Amino acid sequence: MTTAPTRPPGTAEHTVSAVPSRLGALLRLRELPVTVALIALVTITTVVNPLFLSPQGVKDLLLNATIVIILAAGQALVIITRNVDLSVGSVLGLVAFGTGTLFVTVPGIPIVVVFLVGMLLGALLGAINGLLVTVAKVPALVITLGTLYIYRGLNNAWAGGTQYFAGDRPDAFGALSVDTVLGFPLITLIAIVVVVIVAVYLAGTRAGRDLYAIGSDPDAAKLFGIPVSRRVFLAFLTNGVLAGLAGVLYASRFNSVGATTGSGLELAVVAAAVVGGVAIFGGSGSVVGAAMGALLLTTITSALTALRVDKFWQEAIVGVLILSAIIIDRIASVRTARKLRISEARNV
Amino acid sequence: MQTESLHAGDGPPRPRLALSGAVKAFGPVVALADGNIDILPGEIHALVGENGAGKSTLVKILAGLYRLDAGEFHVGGQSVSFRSVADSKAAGISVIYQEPTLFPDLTVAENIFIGRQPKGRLGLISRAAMRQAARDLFDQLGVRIDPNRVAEGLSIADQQIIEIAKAISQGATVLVMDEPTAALSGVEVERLFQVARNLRAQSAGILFISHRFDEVFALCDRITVMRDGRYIATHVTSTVTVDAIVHEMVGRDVGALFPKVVAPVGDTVLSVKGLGRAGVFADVTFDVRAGEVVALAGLVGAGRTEVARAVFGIDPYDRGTVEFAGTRLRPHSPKAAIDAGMGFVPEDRRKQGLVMNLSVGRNTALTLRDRVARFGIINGRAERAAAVEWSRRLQVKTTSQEYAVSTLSGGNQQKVVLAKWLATDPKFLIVDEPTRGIDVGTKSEVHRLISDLANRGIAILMISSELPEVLGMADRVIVMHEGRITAELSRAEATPESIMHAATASLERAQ
Amino acid sequence: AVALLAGCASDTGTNTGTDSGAGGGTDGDLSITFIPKQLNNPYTDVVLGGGESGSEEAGFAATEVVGPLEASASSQVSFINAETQAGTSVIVIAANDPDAVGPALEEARAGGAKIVAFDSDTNPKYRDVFISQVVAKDVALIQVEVIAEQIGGSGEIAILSATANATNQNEWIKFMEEELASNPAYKDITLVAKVYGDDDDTKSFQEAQGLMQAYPNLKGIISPTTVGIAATGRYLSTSEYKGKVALTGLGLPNEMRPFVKDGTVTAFALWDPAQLGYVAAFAGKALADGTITGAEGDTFDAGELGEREVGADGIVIVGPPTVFDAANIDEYDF
Amino acid sequence: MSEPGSSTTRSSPVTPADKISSLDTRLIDTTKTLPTEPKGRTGAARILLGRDAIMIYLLLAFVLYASIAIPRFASPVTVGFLLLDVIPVLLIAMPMTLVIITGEIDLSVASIAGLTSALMGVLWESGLDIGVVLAISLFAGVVAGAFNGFLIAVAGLPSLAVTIGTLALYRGLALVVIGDNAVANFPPGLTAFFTSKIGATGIPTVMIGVVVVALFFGVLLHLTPFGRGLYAIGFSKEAATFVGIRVSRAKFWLYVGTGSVSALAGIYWTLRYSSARSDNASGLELTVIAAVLLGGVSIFGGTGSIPGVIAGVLLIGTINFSLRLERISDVVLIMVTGSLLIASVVAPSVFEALQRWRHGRRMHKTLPQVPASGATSATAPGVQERK
Ligand SMILES: Nc1ncnc2c1ncn2[C@@H]1O[C@H](COP(=O)(O)OP(=O)(O)OP(=O)(O)O)[C@@H](O)[C@H]1O
Ligand SMILES: Nc1ncnc2c1ncn2[C@@H]1O[C@H](COP(=O)(O)OP(=O)(O)OP(=O)(O)O)[C@@H](O)[C@H]1O
Ligand SMILES: [Mg+2]
Ligand SMILES: [Mg+2]
Repeated sequence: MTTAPTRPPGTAEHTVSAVPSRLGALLRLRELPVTVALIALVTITTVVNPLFLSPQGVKDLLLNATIVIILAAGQALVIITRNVDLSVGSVLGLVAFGTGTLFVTVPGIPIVVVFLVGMLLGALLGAINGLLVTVAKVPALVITLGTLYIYRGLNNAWAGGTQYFAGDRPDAFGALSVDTVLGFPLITLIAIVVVVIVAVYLAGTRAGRDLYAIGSDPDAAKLFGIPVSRRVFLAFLTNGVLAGLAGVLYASRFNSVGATTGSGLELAVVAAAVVGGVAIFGGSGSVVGAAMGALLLTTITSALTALRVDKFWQEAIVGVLILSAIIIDRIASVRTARKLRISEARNV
Repeated sequence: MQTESLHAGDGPPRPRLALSGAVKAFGPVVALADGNIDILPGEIHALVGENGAGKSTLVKILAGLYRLDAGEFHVGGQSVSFRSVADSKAAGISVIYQEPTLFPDLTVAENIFIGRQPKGRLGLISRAAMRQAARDLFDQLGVRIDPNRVAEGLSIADQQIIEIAKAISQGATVLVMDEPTAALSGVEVERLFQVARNLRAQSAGILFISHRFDEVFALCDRITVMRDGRYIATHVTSTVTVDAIVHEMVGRDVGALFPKVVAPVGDTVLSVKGLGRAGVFADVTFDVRAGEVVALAGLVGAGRTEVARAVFGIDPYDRGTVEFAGTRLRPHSPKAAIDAGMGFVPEDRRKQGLVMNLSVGRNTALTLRDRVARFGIINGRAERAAAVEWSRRLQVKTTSQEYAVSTLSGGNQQKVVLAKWLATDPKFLIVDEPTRGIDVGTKSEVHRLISDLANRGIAILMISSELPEVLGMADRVIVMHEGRITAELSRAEATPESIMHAATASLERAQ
Repeated sequence: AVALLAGCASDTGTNTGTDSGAGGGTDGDLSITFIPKQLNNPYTDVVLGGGESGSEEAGFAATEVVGPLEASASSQVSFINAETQAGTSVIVIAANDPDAVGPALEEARAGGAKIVAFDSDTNPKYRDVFISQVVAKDVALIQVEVIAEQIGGSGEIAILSATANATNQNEWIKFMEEELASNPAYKDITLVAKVYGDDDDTKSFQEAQGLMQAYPNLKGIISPTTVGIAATGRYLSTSEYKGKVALTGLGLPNEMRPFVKDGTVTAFALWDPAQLGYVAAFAGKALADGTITGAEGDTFDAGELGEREVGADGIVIVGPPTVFDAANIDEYDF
Repeated sequence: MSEPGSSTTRSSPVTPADKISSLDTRLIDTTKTLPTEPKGRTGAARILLGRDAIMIYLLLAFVLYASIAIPRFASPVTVGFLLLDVIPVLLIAMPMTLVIITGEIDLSVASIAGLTSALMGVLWESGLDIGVVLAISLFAGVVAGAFNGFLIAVAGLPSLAVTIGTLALYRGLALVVIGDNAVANFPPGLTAFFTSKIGATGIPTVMIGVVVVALFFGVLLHLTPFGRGLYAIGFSKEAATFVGIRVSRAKFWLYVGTGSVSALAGIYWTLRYSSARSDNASGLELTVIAAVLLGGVSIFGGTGSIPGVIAGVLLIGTINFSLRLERISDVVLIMVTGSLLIASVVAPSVFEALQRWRHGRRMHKTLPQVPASGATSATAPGVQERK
């Protein structure tokens, strides 16, 4: 063998183009498209209908998004590990009905206790998902499709025709979704705190980074010694807690809770995460993106109404929006890949 | 210096790690029947054996990935029973697996430090510190890879380098490397050796697995031989010869490794003219004739695989033509290539060569889908018969055709790949690193096979990073460097010097 | 009527198979099955409560309640099929879609079953009689009247309905539109929008909210569906529009009580849902006995509600709507 | 090809020429001998013990149980009602099986059925001939499927995300097309045909068409080169490409398949219920996927079969109808469906774990001797062999 030249051929140019400009880094953010779309949407709608950004309008927008934001944050956590949780709508329903029941059966129960019980119930349901996925090692899509049905069935069996109404709950509880601080409704502030905590966990802790590694290549993660089962279980558990929190907040915000509360929410939540740039096969994306996705999807409904767009068009437009989000993300990643190829290409 | 550290002091040094009587079975398959190894501080210990001898299984036991069915395992004199990879890591064992374990979505730096990221303010991960640490590591290894880049799309060689960086950065007292050099070229191998010797000087124990004897003898202090899942013997390197080791591995004598018979050369089968793909390769022109073995040589990353992929239609190309048996081949269509009579044994067996979860039989018959069908309906019996027949001809070692091909050892997997292409009766076969990760016995079989195929009029394009293989097998050698052909050498002209010159030198033609 | 109203409301079991051979029936093996639009719906539960006590009084040997969990057009068909196969004598159905249940009902009739539609009609050719809450026009007019009064006779109003294809709601809306257009007293009122909350709490809530944004000058909302009016009430009571935008429609007193008390809603209307089920059971009995055929002018005894007459198109009217307001709402419990 | 029936291992039907077959003699004597090829499970045993077979036994057992335990169950009327109910799921499950085997998914199927239904309503009301209406509606399904196929196969977007998007888009288009109208006045002869039965068997006449569809996809998957390719794609796209399987093209056509069959299901739905509405078949996608997964198809791709899926669909349908006959609430049905789904994936892995555990115990029981023999060579492996 010939003696080594100072550096291997072919790796010479790598570092030169590698110092990224701040702008470049900003443009590569996966959250960018959804943010731009959101700003554009709000701007256009406000120009046409100034009432859209009235204090009440803003409050409504935030309130509408709050519950989906919390669900999307939890879902992002799960999707990043290359799993998915379709049972969130059912979990939310069960917890929301449980909240209603608590207030009625235990008069004068402190609101904090209700929150804790709701999140605990969510944690339990999430833990069941997590256990089935990690211990039995079966695909999450199947398991959570199963628990979607089972939890919904439990909700139906428990609630029957009973519904609890806003009037059954203390005013202070309902006030959480009415009162504002600096224009932000209280429950929205809760959602923001949740997103910040989860975001910091994902970006800044070793365990959080492990989730990305697991989603990126689960087999490699196992070989590498990352406690895959424990991390994935925790992701499901956390998602359950957040779905539980969302369930309690649902009961605060909306009028009635009963057997069908929250049904059909699962695909909307997954869609929010996807629109926000969370890769459906795990490994990349962020909760901030997912939260933006949730905000965008809920805002579009309000915007279309405010623009007096025929309501029959709304669902179709939501569909187009989801598709555009995926396509934009794809174009962006193809461009990055191409750039990478060009920057590392041989001079031929 | 190695001998010093081995024999210095009074009495034998205590092994860093010792495994004895290890047994590991997967259902009916006993992968490891009697595994023994001890690794001393400050030694590089080679583990050799045929494909399927149980080397990787032993490695995975050391890594804590598999639990022993029976046997004893001591680390630092203490009996241990690892329950997880984390236990093994905590005990100071760091492993580079045979298959790279990078996370494609994470950056290079994060891949190295995952689970041990340096922390900054508030106990959160400091990306800057992590990047800097990665740069320092790469400087130490003498390579330049952008730590900010995602791992997705890295070449196999770069991936392997990152694996090595990852392992050494863990500061382990025992470093286990399962065929780390299989994807590396001479330069990189040499650098890896340097790193290994440095670690040895710091009295780490290293277990090194390779099928290349030149490497084993150049690097290692002791050699342990395994056969059929059993421990055979351990030798101090200076006291044995290659032939003796090979004899122990195979259980018999192995004759000439490269039984090249020069076959009569026929008409041009493949004619590539001015082929180019922006940023990848340019101006590639060559012919391959019936009965001829043409080797495509060069360093890893020279673009040989890319050319082969374009010729076979996996990738598109921007310029030039590929003519097959006189007619122009439709670009970017493997099906067209196969229909015309081409076959392609790719370099990455696990990802490209085989559908790992599919059974041995189905894999073998996968290329015959259309041929075993009549009026569009597959004749299941013919399909099975063909699979059995070709497995038999290539002596694929498997208990059942129904087993997933992933349960076979590397060499047997490679035989399945070859079987599936030979079954199509190709006129032209591309073999990309056909003996990568394959033991001596099988290797010589594969060489014999290639040579025989050529004798029977099949044109062969062989890509290989092993010079002895190129020199032994090829009728003609085409050397590539940085995406261009830098030399075309006849069998007589091809020498290690002329090839290496063309492979490393720049554009002026070496002759 | 009030006695029944209060009495039945507490009895809201859904899946209870009441086996009461007693009562005044002629032959003891007649069976009746109620198929509501959807199970687990509070309004439905009140209706079914009336139905069950009616069927017991009328002398049915077996009473069943079956139905889908979600109110889609086709979801009732397989329930009808199962009843056909079970040989049920009377099927009482609130159709989610007037036509989708048609072929299945015809098969049931061919098997000898009598079909009573209630609450929401099927295509008339598929049933024997339809038990209607009230005269459709009366319901429509009451709601227009209430809203007109609350907004002072002029301004923009909107309608928030259930699903876009709900038969009964659409009929009421049609009458409302006609009345607004023809009655000079309403000439200053403009109907600016019709939106649909699909009888889903969340959706209705957001539709209400959307209306506020899209129509800043909106003075009032009519929501002729119990889910819609409650959700709208909740939105208004938690927003700055409380007390500024009037709301009326059809609602359950128990659901609407807080909104009436806090001033979001002044008045709303509804008939007695329990009576609906009650009369339907007696109509079914009369059909099964052969006392009536569903022809115009047929009369039958409806227990404590006295004698009822089948009107044009086989429609039986149960009773007038009641208007609930702060003064009387506490007298009702359903 | 030469005679496929010849059973001697020597002359494979695909042995192209003797030029390679003479290699084997040389190879055999150069290296160690091959262990004799054990047969594994024979064909019959494999079929009788496979995952699909279990599903079929389960179905048969349940039908038997229902016939005995549920009055009125065992009758042609049951067959008719039951089949009429499962037909849409059964139809869509066929191409869905193929899609999931390639490792993809299609969530937009129910929306395509809804869009088809809406289109039918509008076109029929506009006075077109019913034949033309059917043709256009079917074509719409083909286009909708092709659009999915384009985005997934050609543009390479993830199918789960894409079809969540088109789930909303197609349902939205259905609303745009027909709005809140419902069209009901289809030709009575035609709607009657869709609920008619074959003689006294109770089997709906349209089942003939369904059987044709099932046969088509069954043969396509199990007996054709295309089908072989699908399994390979499901496990590894890249490896499939290397053997000349046209991955994108195959996927594209599969989505055209789900699109067109969903359109058929939409047409069936419209005419069976004689009601064209925008919300027809909504929510059906999860039912179909649940049935397919219950039928033994792996969500990761690569495994599954049409007979298994048919058994899965029929099992859920039968349980459903039995519960209806017993007047047990749908609450129970959804819980049973959920539990079955989970059991169907958890059971095999529990079984496997059990086997591993038993194996482990056996190893530990039988092995004490092995280390003893190993110990001789292992006492000091480093020293002992130094010659
Ligand atoms: N000079 C270079 N600069 C940057 N990247 C390079 C260079 N040379 C090669 N690469 C990259 O390295 C990878 C490996 O290259 P390629 O597969 O062509 O190597 P090869 O000659 O086939 O070697 P082998 O088959 O031995 O791995 C490719 O992805 C290519 O883009
Ligand atoms: N997970 C498994 N299940 C079943 N059999 C296995 C498994 N892993 C390994 N084996 C079998 O165990 C034997 C030893 O395999 P191993 O990978 O240890 O060989 P090796 O010596 O590393 O070979 P190579 O040089 O080809 O890498 C082989 O026969 C292989 O087929
Ligand atoms: Mg190995
Ligand atoms: Mg290569």
